[in-house]
Amino acid sequence: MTPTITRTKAEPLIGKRVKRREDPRLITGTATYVDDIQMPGMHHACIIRSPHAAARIRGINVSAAKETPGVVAVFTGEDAKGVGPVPCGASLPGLRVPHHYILALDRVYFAGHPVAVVVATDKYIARDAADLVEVDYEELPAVADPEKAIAEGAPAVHPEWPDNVAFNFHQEGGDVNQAFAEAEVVLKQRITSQRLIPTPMETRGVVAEWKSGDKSLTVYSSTQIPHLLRTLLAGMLGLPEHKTRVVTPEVGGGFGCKLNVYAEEALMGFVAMKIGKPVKWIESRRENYLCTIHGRGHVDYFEIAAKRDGTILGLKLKLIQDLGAYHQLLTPAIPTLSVLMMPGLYRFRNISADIVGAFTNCVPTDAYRGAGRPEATHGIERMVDILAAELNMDPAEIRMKNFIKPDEFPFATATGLTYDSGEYDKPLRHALEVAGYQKLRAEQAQARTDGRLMGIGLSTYGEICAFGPSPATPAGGWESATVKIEPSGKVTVMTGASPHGQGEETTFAQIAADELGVDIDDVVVLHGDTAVVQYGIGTFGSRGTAVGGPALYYALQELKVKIKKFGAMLLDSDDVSFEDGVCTCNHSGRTCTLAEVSGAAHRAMKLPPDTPPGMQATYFWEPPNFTFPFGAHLVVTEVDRDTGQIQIKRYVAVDDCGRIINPMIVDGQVHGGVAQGLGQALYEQAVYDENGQLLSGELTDYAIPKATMMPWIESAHTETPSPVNPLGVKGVGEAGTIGCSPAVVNSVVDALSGLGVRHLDMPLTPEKIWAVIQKGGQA
Amino acid sequence: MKRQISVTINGRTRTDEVEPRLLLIHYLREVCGLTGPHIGCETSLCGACTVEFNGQAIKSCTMFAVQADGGRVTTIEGLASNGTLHPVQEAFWEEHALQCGFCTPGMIMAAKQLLDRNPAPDDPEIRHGIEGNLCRCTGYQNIVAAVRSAAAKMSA
Amino acid sequence: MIAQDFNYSTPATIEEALGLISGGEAKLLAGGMSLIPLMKLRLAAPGHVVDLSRVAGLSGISEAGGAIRVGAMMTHYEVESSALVRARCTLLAETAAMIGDVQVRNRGTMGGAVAHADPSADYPAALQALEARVTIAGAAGTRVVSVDEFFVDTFTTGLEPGEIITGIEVPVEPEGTGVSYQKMLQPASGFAIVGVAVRIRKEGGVISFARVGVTGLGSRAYRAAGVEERLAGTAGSASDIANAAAVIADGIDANSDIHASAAYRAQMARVFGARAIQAAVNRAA
Amino acid sequence: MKISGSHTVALGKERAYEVLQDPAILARCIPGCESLDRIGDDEYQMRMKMVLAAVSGQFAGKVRIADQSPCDSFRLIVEGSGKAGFMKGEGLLRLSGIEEGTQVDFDGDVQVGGTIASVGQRLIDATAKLMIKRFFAKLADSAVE
Repeated sequence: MTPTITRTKAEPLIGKRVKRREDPRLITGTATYVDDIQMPGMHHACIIRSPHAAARIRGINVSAAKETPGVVAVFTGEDAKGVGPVPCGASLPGLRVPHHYILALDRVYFAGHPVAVVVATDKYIARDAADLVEVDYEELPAVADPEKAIAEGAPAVHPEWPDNVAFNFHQEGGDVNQAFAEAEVVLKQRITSQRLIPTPMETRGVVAEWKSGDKSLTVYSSTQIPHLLRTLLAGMLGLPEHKTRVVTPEVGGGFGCKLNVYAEEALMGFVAMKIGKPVKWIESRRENYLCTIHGRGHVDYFEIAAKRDGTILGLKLKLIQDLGAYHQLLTPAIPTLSVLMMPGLYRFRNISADIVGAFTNCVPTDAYRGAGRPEATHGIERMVDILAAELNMDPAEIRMKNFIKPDEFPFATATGLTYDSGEYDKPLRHALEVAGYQKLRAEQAQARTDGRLMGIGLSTYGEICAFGPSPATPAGGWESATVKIEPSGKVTVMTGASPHGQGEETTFAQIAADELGVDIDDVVVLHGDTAVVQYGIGTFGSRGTAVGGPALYYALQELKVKIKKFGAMLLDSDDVSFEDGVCTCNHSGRTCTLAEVSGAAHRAMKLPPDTPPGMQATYFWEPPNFTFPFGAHLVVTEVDRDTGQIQIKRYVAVDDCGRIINPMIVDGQVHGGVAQGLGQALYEQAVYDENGQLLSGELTDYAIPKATMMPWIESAHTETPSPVNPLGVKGVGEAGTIGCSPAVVNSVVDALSGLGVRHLDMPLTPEKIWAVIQKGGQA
Repeated sequence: MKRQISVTINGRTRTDEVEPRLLLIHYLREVCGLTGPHIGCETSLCGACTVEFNGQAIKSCTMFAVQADGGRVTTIEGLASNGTLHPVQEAFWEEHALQCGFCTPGMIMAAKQLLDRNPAPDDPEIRHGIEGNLCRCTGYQNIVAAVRSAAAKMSA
Repeated sequence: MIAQDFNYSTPATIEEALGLISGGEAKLLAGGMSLIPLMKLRLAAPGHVVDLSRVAGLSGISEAGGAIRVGAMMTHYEVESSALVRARCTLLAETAAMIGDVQVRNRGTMGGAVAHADPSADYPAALQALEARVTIAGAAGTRVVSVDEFFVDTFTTGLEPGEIITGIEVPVEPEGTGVSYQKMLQPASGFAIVGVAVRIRKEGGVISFARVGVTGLGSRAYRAAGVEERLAGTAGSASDIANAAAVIADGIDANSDIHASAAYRAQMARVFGARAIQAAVNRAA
Repeated sequence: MKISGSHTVALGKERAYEVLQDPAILARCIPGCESLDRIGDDEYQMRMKMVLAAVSGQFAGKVRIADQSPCDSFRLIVEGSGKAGFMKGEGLLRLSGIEEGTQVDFDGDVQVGGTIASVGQRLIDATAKLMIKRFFAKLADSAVE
């Protein structure tokens, strides 16, 4: 079970298809996820949740549940009101932040709102007793649609703010009025990005263990942000941070929904402290759908101004964000990322955006793969296609015309960003070539003659990755790494990033192995335990490799300086080089190995001048900027006239994520990202009825793509190194998702353009397409 | 009322007293300590809990342990023999057919079932064969490639 | 997700099973593909579960007197892979292969699916087209009911309390019969938004026999008699088929949910109906 | 979810209007109704056990009759809740005399919440229709007595 590729001098590991080092435990079923944790005396919690989207709690009767043999405690909002609140980490001017108790106090705000918790010696007993808790609700009117919520006369989600407006946010750049005054063409379109349910295959789960002797709490949680969680949990529970430990075992997918601090994490801490025993709570899939954050939830009103030659002059946006009933960690910040991303890859500099954050009686929205950027990219890429159609221009041509040119970097955008580097036409040209664009257009013309509905859709997307410079990222945007060379010469890397499927145990080992010149088997990468790893920020926003990677790189550089000092001492030389794991005296040619160097540094019989013993370096790296990956996706579709069903005939993805450390892993990220983008484009939708009941409440009604629903993705790359970090990496976690949905929708709209279709909102369900065809193109 | 059951799991027979309502997945994970099969839904859709029962891939979240009395169960833990990975496991590693790994044990068991029944599936057959297993990370592309490559290796 | 506690029995004979359910409170467990998820969600909480898996006489697939008898406990996979069914009743084998997914087909049983009478299940469409008969054992003996009588309404069948389905009988397809089952999938659950099963025979270039079963559209799977009548005596041309499929939803109060409105479902029944008929016509000798 | 339909009752309009509001008859005809006790003017407390194939659930709730326009129309409001969730149905019933007796047209709204809403949405429509069908079928039997 050794990887096929190992490092040789001629062949660095960076850029190679190195098999993943995390896989052996995963393919043999020996990895440990939260639900796999067993502890002596462990108790189990079952949470009672509101069936109503809005209701007053008149009373809770827990006596029958408490009397059940095996039940050790039942807690309600009254018991836990001193804990919390569930934190919102984002700040905006004038932001209204409702107090978010970990258990509802006297009122519930969304269906699934936690109301009480039953704790028992086993989970079967806990579940049985949960049925005995009686909650007396007085149902109140609810509102589930963000536009209805901010309309006159809507029921108030929070009585203290009857307009349901959590915030208004305005941003502009350039002179948008001037741009629209000069425009020869102005086009408007309402574009929605529906509510999505992130659906990692592992739901959330928490095990909390209170050590009464130490007065310390250990929380095992399926999270993307162990250190931030520790800081915030300690605050919520009133514990000293250094006596709070968060351990992130194997995490079965996150996609943003585990970039959060949840009521249940604090609740389990609270329970463990109360009962003095370890307690476990594993979220059911239904709870996951009802209570873990959702993504997207946008209603966007776009206006684009252009010249008749296709030059884009400016863009206006009114964005209504469905926030749900509360702010989770980053809820209100997500739509502001959309505004940042509005210009896409295009040169225009006149922009105005207004966001209305609307409270609804639904579970909060927050970061889901792409977090704000897919919505914006979908908007601009749809508007560009709408403009191209209006002007009778080819969608590829209009894009080329408006791209920022390679010599314009660094490029300051109207939204205040500085794009790092790019050759935006390269992936597009590559995609057109791979797909055989001209030939496809000819096929399309023939198909039309034959009465078939074939479409070709493009999206050329940009992304903001590597979150991010600290001033732009709540709680800090740096990342950390520690490298230890053990006395035997083996290498331990500790990253503050917290990967959960991204493969950093492999990519970071590649970086360390290359820099230290050791075999990859001699490197191990640790993460996700606050008692083991130095403080870190976590894995989200395509930042793992793009911020955590450079931190590791710089830690390795520091260590190499020290290695050379000890090498010089051992070789009794004033001029040594360190390469391929060996220190060489440049005069004598004598060498010593890394193990010898590290052994000497640890035994410390003798030390180089001004050098402490040991062989360890820690680096906290603050990125000077975001990185800006980009790419082009091309999708060929055919629409079945009779049923409205869409078939993806070709999917070409050309992505530029900067320098590639492991092409196998990068492709995997693209595939998975595309699957989630395709899910949004065609299938997925969180459906609430008008009373706030989630109708797509299980996997039986919420369609994430299955193997039979995915096309073969023809994936290719261009590599434009980022100047922002020494590795030249940009990040790739969200690219596929961001590039996908507009390409698919553009393709289907293109297929139906002969009927006069100009726009369609996602998901493109067969019935929606069929209805449009029936009406001769009138959406 | 508890019942005694006797089940041969990964080649070893064991006897336990279980409540009739104990799900096979809970029995495997909590009584037998085999935490390879996972729980991803409660509606028999995600396939993360897939194990082999009497030679057939089944969703162990939709079966009570008492129903397995007298039967044979193979879990992901029982797939490798004497430290040698099963060709499907090997191919999943080789082709990067997993990311977070949560669906992987079930996915591998479903892929194994497919190849047991159809040693040379084409891509649509592979996709059809694993449609009862959801993966949210890979877009299935490398899983399809892995099953293809395992098929080639197994028939070689 | 955890079911409520229950008593569990594994009778060895039909008589024993009938005795156990005579009180009316016990619930029969076959493959469990519908019952167990409901129990886990606590939408079903039987106090007593009678597992039929060890009852003799509920398994096996055999042919006699021009009919194939499928034991109630035969799994979808056993039906789909049965050489006998594949050769002698292709429609049943093809329909079985389209139910759920591999793992569900390995456990789910024909008797269970029929007893559950899910209005979107696949089997009932084929069984209607096949004019299948359900054999039922009860305290008073055995009776045989046509599926048309058996499927009463949404989740409602002609099975009386205290009865057990022992098997399903379908006619052997005479040489030259053209069959097809076409289904529009609900993408999340895999259930049929609509599904249409067709069985056609031709004589002298003219359709002499047509049977059409529809699932997903109404409160139960039904025979589209109007379609059958319109097909009979035609050559099965595209326009004959369109003309026949046009009436497939007539008189049906179509279902509606977040995946498909009633009007769309009805139209898809026409479209998939026409496709199934066309495929069957193409295969009919 | 909007729901509407029409059923025929083999009774004269006046008698049908009476029967449809008679608690004893409602108790017999509402599917699964186990008890119906008067708690106010035209308001009753109800316990019911809904059984549909393998699904069964206990519900406790209320039945209310409002907006009476004698012999022509009235509004029926049914609500209940239990471990499986809650349901509410509200409908306007309009009566018109026809040859076979009385035609009852109803137009209403069905709302469900909790587990039954989030896992059973595809069946809400069909189940509601079935319950109404059962109600009128029972009514037809009761009316004969």
